[in-house]
Amino acid sequence: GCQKADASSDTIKIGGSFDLTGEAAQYGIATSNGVKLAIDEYNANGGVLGKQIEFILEDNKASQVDATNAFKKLVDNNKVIGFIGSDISSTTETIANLAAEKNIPMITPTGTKLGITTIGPNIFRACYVDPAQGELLAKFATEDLKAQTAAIMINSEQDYSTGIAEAFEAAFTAEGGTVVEKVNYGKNDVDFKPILANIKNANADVVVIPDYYETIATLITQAREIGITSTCIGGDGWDGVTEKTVNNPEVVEGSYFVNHYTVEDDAVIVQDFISNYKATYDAEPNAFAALGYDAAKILIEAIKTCESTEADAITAAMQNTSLDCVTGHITFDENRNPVKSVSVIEIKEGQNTLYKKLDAVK
Amino acid sequence: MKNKNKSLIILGSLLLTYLFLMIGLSLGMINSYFSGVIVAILINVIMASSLTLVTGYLGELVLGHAGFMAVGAYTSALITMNLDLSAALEFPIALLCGGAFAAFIGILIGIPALRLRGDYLGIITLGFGEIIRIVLNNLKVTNGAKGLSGIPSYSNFTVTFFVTIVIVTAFYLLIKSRHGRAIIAIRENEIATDCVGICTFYYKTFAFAIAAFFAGIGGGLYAHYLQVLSPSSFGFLNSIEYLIIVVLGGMGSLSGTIIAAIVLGVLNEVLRAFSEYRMLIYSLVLISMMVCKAKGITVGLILDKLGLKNKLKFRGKQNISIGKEG
Amino acid sequence: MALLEVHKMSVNFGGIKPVSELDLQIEEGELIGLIGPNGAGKTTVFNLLTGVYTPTEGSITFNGERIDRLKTHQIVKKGITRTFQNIRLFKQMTVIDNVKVAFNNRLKYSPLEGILHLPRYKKEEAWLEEEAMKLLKIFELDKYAYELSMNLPYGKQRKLEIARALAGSPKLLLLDEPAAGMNPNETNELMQTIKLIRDQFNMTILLIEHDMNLVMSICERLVVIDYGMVIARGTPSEIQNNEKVIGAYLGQA
Amino acid sequence: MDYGILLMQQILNGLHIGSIYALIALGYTMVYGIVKLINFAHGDIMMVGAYIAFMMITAFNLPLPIAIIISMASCALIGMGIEKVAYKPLRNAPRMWALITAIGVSFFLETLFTILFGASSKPFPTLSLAPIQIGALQISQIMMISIGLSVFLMIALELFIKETKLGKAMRAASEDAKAAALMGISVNKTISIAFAIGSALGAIGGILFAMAYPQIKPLMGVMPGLKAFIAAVLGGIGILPGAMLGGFLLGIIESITKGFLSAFWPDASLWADAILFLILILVLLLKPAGILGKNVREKV
Amino acid sequence: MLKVEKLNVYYGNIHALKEISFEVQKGEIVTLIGANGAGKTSTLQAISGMIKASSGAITLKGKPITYEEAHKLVPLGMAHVPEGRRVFAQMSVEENLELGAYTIKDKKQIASDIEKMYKRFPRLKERRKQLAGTMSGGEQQMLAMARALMSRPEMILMDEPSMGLAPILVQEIFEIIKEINADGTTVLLVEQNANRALQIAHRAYVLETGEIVLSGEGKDLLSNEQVKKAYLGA
Ligand SMILES: Nc1ncnc2c1ncn2[C@@H]1O[C@H](COP(=O)(O)OP(=O)(O)OP(=O)(O)O)[C@@H](O)[C@H]1O
Ligand SMILES: Nc1ncnc2c1ncn2[C@@H]1O[C@H](COP(=O)(O)OP(=O)(O)OP(=O)(O)O)[C@@H](O)[C@H]1O
Ligand SMILES: [Mg+2]
Ligand SMILES: [Mg+2]
Repeated sequence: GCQKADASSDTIKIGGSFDLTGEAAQYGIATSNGVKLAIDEYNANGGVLGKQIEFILEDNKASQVDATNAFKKLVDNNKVIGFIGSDISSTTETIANLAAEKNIPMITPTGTKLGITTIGPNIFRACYVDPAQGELLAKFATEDLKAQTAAIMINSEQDYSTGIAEAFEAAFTAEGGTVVEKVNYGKNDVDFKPILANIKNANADVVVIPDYYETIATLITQAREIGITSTCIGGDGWDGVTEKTVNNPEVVEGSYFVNHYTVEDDAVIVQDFISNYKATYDAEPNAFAALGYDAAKILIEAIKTCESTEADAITAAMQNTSLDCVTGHITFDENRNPVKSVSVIEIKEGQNTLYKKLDAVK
Repeated sequence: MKNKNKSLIILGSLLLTYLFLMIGLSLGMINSYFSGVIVAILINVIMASSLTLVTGYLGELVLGHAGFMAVGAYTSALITMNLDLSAALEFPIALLCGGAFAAFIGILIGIPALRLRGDYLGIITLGFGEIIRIVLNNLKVTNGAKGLSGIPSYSNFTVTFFVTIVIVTAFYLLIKSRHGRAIIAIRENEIATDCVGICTFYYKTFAFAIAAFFAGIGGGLYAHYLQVLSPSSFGFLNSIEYLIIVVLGGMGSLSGTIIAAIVLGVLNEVLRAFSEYRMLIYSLVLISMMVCKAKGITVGLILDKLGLKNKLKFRGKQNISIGKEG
Repeated sequence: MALLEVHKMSVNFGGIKPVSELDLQIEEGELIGLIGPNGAGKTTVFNLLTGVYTPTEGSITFNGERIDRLKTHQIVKKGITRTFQNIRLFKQMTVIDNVKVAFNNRLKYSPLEGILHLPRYKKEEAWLEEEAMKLLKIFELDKYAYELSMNLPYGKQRKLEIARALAGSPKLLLLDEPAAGMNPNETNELMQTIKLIRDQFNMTILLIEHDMNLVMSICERLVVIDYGMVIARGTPSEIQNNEKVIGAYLGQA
Repeated sequence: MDYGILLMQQILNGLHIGSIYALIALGYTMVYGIVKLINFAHGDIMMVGAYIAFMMITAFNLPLPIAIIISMASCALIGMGIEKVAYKPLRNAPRMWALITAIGVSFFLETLFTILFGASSKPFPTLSLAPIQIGALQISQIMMISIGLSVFLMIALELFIKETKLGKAMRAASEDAKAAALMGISVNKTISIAFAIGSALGAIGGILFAMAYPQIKPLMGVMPGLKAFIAAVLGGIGILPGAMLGGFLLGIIESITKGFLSAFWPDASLWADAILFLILILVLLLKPAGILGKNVREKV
Repeated sequence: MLKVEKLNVYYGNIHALKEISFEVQKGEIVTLIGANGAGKTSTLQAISGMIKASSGAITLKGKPITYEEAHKLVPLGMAHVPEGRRVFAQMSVEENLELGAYTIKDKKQIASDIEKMYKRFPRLKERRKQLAGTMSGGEQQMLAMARALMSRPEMILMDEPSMGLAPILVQEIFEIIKEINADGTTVLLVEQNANRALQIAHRAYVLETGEIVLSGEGKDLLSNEQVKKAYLGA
């Protein structure tokens, strides 16, 4: 239906769009659950600026056209004043173009592609960019794992994976290591044994696998099966992998990944988030959920601070964010990428345990 | 005489539609969301009507139509991103080049592929479509999996509206010409077509190239509407989407194709609010529409039954004869 | 020189040799019947003449040109058209469009002219409509012109096939069992039509038919084949009394 | 590096995934053979089979063989049900119509299972059978089961179709349903049986797939379904030995490009699917009816 | 044996059969003659269940079969040689014959019947392994006939069995029809070769645009002026 603009609306409308039914729906759903949790918590505490927050969620099934329509609908029909989304980089970038044009403050929880936030001064993100993770991993591999050789496995159809891999290679070489093997695979692959044979032969100190947990679970199981014993490391996409390997936890034992937060963090906000999320969705929150939660929090806090629903004011307030979040204390740099600490997670006895915390990198 | 009047009426109603929509747009009654949905639907109309030339009129199964769209989209986007001309100049150039390059690829693919028939052709076009996508995913100029961004936003409502009208009209007229008749004849009986002296291979390739040309233009509009491109938007499922429109529209019926594109486009938007349940409803609607179609239940028939065409005499089970082959 | 000259033509389908070393000559203007038992290879001869199959051996010369390696549509352009034993119409096209398709080679306008309705398109299409109607009239199909061809009864479909074959303005017309599925009365009518088109268009016709009444009364010459080979040639009366033909084909009447 | 060993290992890998493609392709072919329908939902039936087995094992604690049997039986029923509801009404319609319905069914199953079980993957309990080591080669036991099963089922089905009365009735019904009915063949029954067999095969394929790559999720059937379809075409659509051959070939081509070729050409796996499709295209251009397909010319 | 009452058939809006009624007694040969498109094929198809009657009643041996599915009629003793032959093109000649005997359980009987058919049509024996679709028109016609006989029907419907056959075989076919009739099979025959059909038929009906306009004994109709003029090409 076509509604008339209603300036004196009695709710504050925030829009969101994620892939809820497409090929990456599991990630989109987790992220949107995190967003919803945060908003529900605010509403339970009286909302913001004395009004309840109305979160309007639109599916985009990972399609750029659908993302466009969804965003325009939220802005034109629902008159949202801020936007959270999307999950994967392609739809996020599509929306960012529109958000910049329409000047709607926007924050993406998980859109990691480098160029997204520079599209407009009103585009923010809650996650770190791909290159940052790659650099961190390289540093960690050389300094903590004392690795001299590395093999990289790249999902060549995913910019998240290629982005981290490229940065890792550059940084790792700069630190004096050698990348002895690089193999590519596609996003739909399930049979990794052919490419793993090469990884096995390379016998590197570390194997870098920047991908998301579902692929990791399948991949690493096969890697161990054919006898690869190298330490495996990866990025935030790994969070959740332990759940997928409950039947054979030994395959991920001793792997490391960099993450936004750790369940072991005893900060109140983290522990509350974990218990509330479990209570609401009956599932473990992974990094996607945490980032969704934080993204919502950042946007709402900005509204609160500037005491306005006006776009420029919100944008300015977001730029000045300095907030304790589930994924750490967040401020933004001039490109609206978050500056926050990083947790290195070690998988021990099938659990994510904090190995160490790294300082915020830029 | 009758034909002239008819086309005048059609032309008039098109202009009226346009004016009506434009006025709505400028008065803010129709917002950018609706115009965006309309643009997306129009692009689907172009894609589906170009596909129906091959699938509906020529009768061949094509499962890689999105590949041609991708070729057109990337070509035209690269042109406008690299040319430094005024929009009014570079956009038409880009669209035509996109179409031409897609047609070129279409011929390149068509020449070997069209030696096959039926499901074999279907799978081979699927293969070529995927190859196109993989090439885009691995080329430097197309920026690989990261895709292109920063494409100028040229495909506004007016441009898309008129390009669509021109394309659909061209299709309509083409079908009514000797070339169109030859294409339909091939669908009906290839051997007989050969035996009346028509080089079936030439006309098949011709149909394929024309379809690819217009799909390329559709792709150009798409690129300049979304402003970003990534290879994953041109996968197998996208090709399937156009095929659904074509079949639902009645295969070899342009008006049907247009209606189906609109119905599915609107359905997609209406169902968006149902999130997880959206595809469930969509698929059920799809299945029931096809089943109804097969049982001969159409809007016309329902009107018939409601007595709007008066005769309500029920004649029991009828033998509805339909061609066996699609 | 003969219009059509077939010299030692054979074809082989993985062991089966439906036509072997067949010789055949047809002069311009003749009306010849090709008869023989079922499976003798008559239809296969038609398929070879029209390039649907390619002969494994031998030559076909038409109008002084070798045509045995040409593709079907090229042969049609040289002037041979045919009908089919199992009717092959463009079922979902109208009757008149069935004929119009066959005129395709005689039209010259380009796709662009067609789309833009340029003068040549208009001129040629108008001519086409007229010519197609003329042809349909000959076969009394004009009143069905805008019906779908698949809705015609069987006998009318056969006639439409002949009309379509004529639209290519052939020099040689091949008819495969044109009277099959017609009752004697309809067969008589068809005979008149065949005579008529031959006189009107001065056509050379080769026809396959099992209806002896038709064959004997309108063909000037008959060629009888069995197992892919010619077993007899001659006038209808000669053939009717040929012992070999009676034994293999006609039977004791 | 010993390339010979690598190549052998890759061929073995290829045979494994290939045998799963083959099983799914056999199911495809059963259905295609009788209704000439490219059953796009077949990959999803495979997913359904895997989920049912998963439930049997995790929720009801049933042993694997029983879970497999229940899963096959339920998939057979589901396949028959789908045929009745979604395909039967379109039996006399143009073939492409049924194709669209199949796509609809595919979307339906995918979404239904997403709603029921969530979009994210579930770890599937594997048999932890140690791989057999022969020299430098590793052979997993699941792989041997898959290969053995697909060869066995292919032979059994081929005999069924070629030699039994019911099999012949199926072929007749697929050519001309009305004429088949005139012989006293119940076309509906034959088609139901074909769908039941095809879907049960899909279920086995799904379970083997889930055991080899131990994650199941609602979209897991899409890719193997597509690959199986390609395999069926490669081998000659409608021909059972062709489907199996196509499946094995596809698996081997995939693993050789990704695992062996890439030792010489690092980007090979980027182009793996393109190479696969190119080979497919070349094969079809040389043999337009697939490797084992006979190009029967239409009698004019 | 067979009774058709007030049968109506529609194709969409085409009223192809209008209130047709006729009967075939046990042991008879009855023929339907009529021009192209008169509705002969439609009549046979409605009887054997290939198309659905819109209204009317058909009984076989006193049992109503109007809406019975086609495949259930074969066990009741009905066989149909359809128009256009409709052999199973991708199957061998022999397999086609085996399918003709689909409802027969006795394997020995099937084997001996196949031999019988081969004796009748030696051409089929020559080509027993050939795919039926590649056979010539006439050969397919023989096969269609033989296939229908394989079920040892009590009642056989034949739609232009002599179409496309060489004269010598046309004689043969009519001999066979007489033969099987003598063996006790009831025959409902549609023929364009009206002359021959009326000669062997006990009774005949003349169909014109979906209606029965004339009926009588075969011999009588043969000398009927109207029939002569319209169908016999006198
Ligand atoms: N493509 C083919 N493959 C195998 N055998 C074939 C093929 N085409 C024809 N034949 C065989 O060749 C022989 C001749 O067939 P053809 O159709 O030419 O016969 P015909 O003389 O037209 O007979 P009819 O009068 O029955 O139509 C037949 O025995 C047929 O089985
Ligand atoms: N499938 C169909 N769809 C539409 N109309 C049909 C169909 N089949 C037959 N008809 C029409 O029904 C009428 C009767 O046809 P039918 O085939 O029964 O005639 P027939 O007496 O067998 O003719 P013929 O001697 O040509 O075989 C004809 O007008 C025909 O055009
Ligand atoms: Mg013949
Ligand atoms: Mg008939």
